[in-house]
Amino acid sequence: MKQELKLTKFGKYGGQFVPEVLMPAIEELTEQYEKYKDDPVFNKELDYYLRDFAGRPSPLYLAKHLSKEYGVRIYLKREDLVHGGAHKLNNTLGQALLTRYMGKKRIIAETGAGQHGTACAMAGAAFGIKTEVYMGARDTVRQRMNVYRMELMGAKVIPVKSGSQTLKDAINEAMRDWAANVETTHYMIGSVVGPHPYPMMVRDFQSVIGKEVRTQIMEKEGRFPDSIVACTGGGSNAMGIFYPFIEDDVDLFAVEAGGSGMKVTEKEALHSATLCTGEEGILHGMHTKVLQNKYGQILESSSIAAGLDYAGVGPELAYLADIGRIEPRNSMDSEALDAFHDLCRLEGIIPALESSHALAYVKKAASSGELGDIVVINISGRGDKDLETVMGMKK
Amino acid sequence: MKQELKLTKFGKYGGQFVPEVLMPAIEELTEQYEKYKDDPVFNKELDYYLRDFAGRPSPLYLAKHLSKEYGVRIYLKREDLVHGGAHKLNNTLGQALLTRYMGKKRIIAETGAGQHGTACAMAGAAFGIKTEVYMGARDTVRQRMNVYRMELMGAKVIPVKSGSQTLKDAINEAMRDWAANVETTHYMIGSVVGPHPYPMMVRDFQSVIGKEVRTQIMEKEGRFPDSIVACTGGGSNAMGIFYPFIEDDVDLFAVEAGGSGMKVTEKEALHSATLCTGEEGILHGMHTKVLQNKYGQILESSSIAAGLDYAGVGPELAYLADIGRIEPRNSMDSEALDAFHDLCRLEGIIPALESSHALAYVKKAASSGELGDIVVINISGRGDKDLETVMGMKK
Amino acid sequence: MKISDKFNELKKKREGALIAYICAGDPTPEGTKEYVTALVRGGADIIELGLPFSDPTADGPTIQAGIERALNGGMTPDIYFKIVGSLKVHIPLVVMTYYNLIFKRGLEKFVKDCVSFGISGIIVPDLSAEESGELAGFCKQYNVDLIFLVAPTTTESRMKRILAEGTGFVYLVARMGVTGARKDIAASTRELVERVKTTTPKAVGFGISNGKQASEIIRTGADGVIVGSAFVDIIASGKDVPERLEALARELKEGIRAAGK
Amino acid sequence: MKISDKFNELKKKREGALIAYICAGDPTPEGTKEYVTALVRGGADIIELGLPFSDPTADGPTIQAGIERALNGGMTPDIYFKIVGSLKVHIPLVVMTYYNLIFKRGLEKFVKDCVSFGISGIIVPDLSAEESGELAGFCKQYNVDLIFLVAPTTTESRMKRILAEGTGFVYLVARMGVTGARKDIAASTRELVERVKTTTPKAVGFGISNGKQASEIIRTGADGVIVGSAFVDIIASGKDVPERLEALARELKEGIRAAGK
Ligand SMILES: Cc1ncc(COP(=O)(O)O)c(C=O)c1O
Ligand SMILES: Cc1ncc(COP(=O)(O)O)c(C=O)c1O
Repeated sequence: MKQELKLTKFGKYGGQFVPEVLMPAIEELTEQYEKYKDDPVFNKELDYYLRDFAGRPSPLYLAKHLSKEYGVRIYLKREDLVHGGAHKLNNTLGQALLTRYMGKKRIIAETGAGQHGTACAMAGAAFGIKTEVYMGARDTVRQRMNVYRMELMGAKVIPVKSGSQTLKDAINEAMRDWAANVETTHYMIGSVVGPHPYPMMVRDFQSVIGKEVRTQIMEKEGRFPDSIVACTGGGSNAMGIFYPFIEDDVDLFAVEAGGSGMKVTEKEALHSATLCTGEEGILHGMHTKVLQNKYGQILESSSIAAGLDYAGVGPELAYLADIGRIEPRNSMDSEALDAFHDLCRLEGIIPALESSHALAYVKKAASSGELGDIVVINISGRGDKDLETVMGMKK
Repeated sequence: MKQELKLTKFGKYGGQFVPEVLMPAIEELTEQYEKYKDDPVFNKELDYYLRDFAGRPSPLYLAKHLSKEYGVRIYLKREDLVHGGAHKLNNTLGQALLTRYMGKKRIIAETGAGQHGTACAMAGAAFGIKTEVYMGARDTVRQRMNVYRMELMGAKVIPVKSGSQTLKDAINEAMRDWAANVETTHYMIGSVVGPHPYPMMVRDFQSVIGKEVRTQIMEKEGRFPDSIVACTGGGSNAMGIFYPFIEDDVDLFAVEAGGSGMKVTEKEALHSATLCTGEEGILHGMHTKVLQNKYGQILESSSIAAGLDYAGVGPELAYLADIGRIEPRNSMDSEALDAFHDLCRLEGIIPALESSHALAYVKKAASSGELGDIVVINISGRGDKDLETVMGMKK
Repeated sequence: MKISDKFNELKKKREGALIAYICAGDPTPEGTKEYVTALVRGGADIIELGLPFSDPTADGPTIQAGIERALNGGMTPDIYFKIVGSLKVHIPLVVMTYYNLIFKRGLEKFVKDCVSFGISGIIVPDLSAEESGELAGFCKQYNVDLIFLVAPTTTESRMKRILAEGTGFVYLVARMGVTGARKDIAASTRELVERVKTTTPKAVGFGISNGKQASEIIRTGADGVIVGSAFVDIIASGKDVPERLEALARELKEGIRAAGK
Repeated sequence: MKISDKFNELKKKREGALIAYICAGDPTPEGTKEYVTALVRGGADIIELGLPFSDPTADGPTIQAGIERALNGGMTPDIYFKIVGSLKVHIPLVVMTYYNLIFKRGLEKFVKDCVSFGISGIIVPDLSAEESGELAGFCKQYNVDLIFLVAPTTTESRMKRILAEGTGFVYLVARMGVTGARKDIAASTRELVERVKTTTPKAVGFGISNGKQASEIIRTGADGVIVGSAFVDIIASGKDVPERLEALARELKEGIRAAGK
């Protein structure tokens, strides 16, 4: 089931749907990544940063009180303890190191709520590489703390004033920048999305999560879990924890944002459940499942968790869902909120609202037996960033 | 130089200056702590929580860019990566576990800015022990996010409306509560302060920091550092990293908050530099150095870092300073801010303003040679909690 | 006047003692003399005069507020002794304060000042018997009583030590918790009075605010009643303070007398 | 009209081609016909008519804004083909759109619709030569040109592949970056024109906004000039749009003619 590096696709999904100006950069990246991905020096250095800078390995914690409450033995993979407060840094450290190995001098990225941008700024600072982050002007106002964080760490945040002044416009602007500066600049994508080699490369960098789980669960239980549950926006934390188990007898649940319901209009979806309800299409350089209308116009997605609020999904997840290797599921905003409160109260861990979707699914599915006896939930990030949001909602 | 458990003092410092109603509780705690401190079962369980729940060991990170900028080889002890974002949890986990071993059903604590309260709430939730936190009513407004955090984790936050409605009043109220409920309740102190056995016990729980550094620095450098630098409010992160090196040839620098200057009025100090400028006195159950006026009235201290803003200091630090084993130093608000920006920009790590005082001292002292060639700085916490404060200041 | 003399005198009259606490300088140094006089007029047998400390961790909110008013009113230990010196009362005076103020003044100097200005006893709520050795030494040397507290939680071994250490009277904390006027009196008081085996008089405090309660306390076998918050509350109100202090003292003293001895 | 016929015709006249881009339905479906007619009147040889997509990642802010106006104005692929069908122009029409709209309509249906409604060529900026096989198959089958872009960064191996794959004309991206009117013309254009070794006509785009620039481009050896943002800017202004579109087209065409061939 593992993919050959030479292929740019996962089944029919994936590929490289990008403007010609970017193709050479994509080709170079593919080549360079191929060159370094198994290079012992590169990997040793990456391991060093993952350990000493990011704080890996992250623990696998038996959540006793939650297990009792939900009725299944629950282990939490604690990506909330990674530097920056989420799994995002695993990827940006990998790409920043690769940037240095490729001899590039500049990193660009786009960010929505600012999580990926912050992780880029951290990695950029750690490696001393100039970092510029495109962000919709409206988002820079809504997320001014993350803007400030990025700036503190020496990154330049470029507010994008075109269009809706949100993520979509930031992506466009970052692409333009890359097109104009391909020789010197690496474009850092924050999830397992975009043209090949990004989905593969980001998945590989995030696979450290699942690799650690393999060792940790064997130490604790002497066997693999029956199931692994991860929230899924672009899908990087999910692929990161799933991939090392892909050939094992472990059920993999990708939980998307059910938002406020499965309703869809001409322009908007009230959810972000792309794997669950999306149709095949081409977006952001990849062939994948997409939330779109009958003409192929992309819908505005919606979720209480900014990190899940995406109309596409990683192509490998689309493929794995089609062949039945992963199970796409979803949790609604209200269910995620409910599970958020459970984890805070029962375990003293404040999860990201993204991760709360995975918790919520376990809460509702545990009694069906579908998850087996031992389940690992990926707590992809901490929820400090979400306190204002939760505070604003009725429980 | 290590202290005998039977003694309640460090030289002339320390002791148990508490109302009679509390003495039995203090005696019981002393006895119980004595019973469990070397108990293998207790320690194994504590180690488990430190590892799987708190995320220990925290890395020791060679800060290459900062080393270059400051002109000395700098290792950062990354307590900012501990669950909750600071070293505080090391202690509250220890005390919460002890609470369970003592068969008590309730934890109380006082908190100022909310850091210790949050760590108590986390530990309380982890062990399923009811937790109530006294907090000055004015502080609950200023720090409403931390109040919310504690409440999310199931702790009850009790706003104290008496007096100045700040930390001091919260301490009084917590003491009253303990006095009224000694049989069922453990009072959780957040630093190496208060009556014996707290200074010793909290130091022991925090010593995990220094123990890890011993192993880590030997792995990395094959020798001990020349110096260790830690910020000092009550002194728990400092004692935690110093203590395991107390008999070694390592210089230990306790950096206090120099605030906006060394000025003092009848009622206030513009700083919190107790070791540097305080005089012997009795406060909060201990004989120690204290910021006080000529009559012995305690001064209001001041610092940009809420966690350092304390008119007392741990008695063991007072003792170690007197005998010349540690060097008391201080950094001003402006110097700490400056160093805060340095670490963000150069390393992609946002330190707590408390920890920034330690950084700032290294910045000014490195060139004197006083710190030797290799220095370990304790990054006692992360600075996300301080962003609003820093934002409000001109750099 | 010596505390023991006062208790002996009362014993002869088969009467319990009323020990009245107020904080010196609350709300200003000028008022204290008048308030003390009113309490004496009302029948107080011993005056416990607080010397205010910035961090009164052993006091309840009521007294803490009084202490704050006093400090804001400019009270210092120097002024305290001046006030005490100017009092023309013929009953024992006891200073209640926290250890740091004593420590800072110098233990010996503090005790000598007590003697010079006519204070017969010292209560230090944050000074445990374990830490009291040095101060006790000076108290013995200068013949000043050092008064200790015992609580329902006090263990037998601690009780022995405290009773051996203290003089003047033993301060029994009627119930768990810290000072503050309470509505009823705990059953534990009688038990505590019985547990405190000593020839030193026993005074019970914490939570007494009216004559009926005072009466009940004396009936448990106690030799005296300590009342603080109820007086401080009157001072806090700022209305007809001397008159009301006197009236409350009288009510309490009558309750005490009614209980006999 | 076939694109190759147009280029042959111009070749005979020793004239370069003006390829004019606007976005269909910007700002409303009703205006498009009039704008296209104006461009033709001004001298446009080929019309590149954008079919707006919600996420136009390969376009600059100017054209992106036009696309947004069109979508807000209610444009859909169905309306697009209706508009195209209603145009009575006698020059080649080329559709420029993103791959998802083609994919969603169905590759074959999309190509057949192009044929039915009189479109001779397709440009898909996010479709790389690598991914184009299937669409290219239908284009060949239905005799529609599939036009590819080449950039200064395009490697020799990719260049070969693209030139083998594409028909109609080759779209040379004059300089790095994405569409948007620029003030001057990069020296890299001549170099790129020379590197593109093919008998297929070469048209240069991205950044051309006046007659002088158009002239310079033709002198580098290009067979045509592609202008988009400059026209979209006029539409955005909303003032005298048809007149100014026509005038700019005329200026550009004159510049092109002045350069000869
Ligand atoms: C904490 C957290 N979890 C999950 C996600 C979703 O991303 P992905 O699906 O790539 O893991 C994000 C994105 O920002 C995030 O911040
Ligand atoms: C991050 C951090 N560092 C340091 C301190 C100071 O405490 P201590 O001196 O006990 O380490 C605090 C107290 O809240 C803190 O939050």
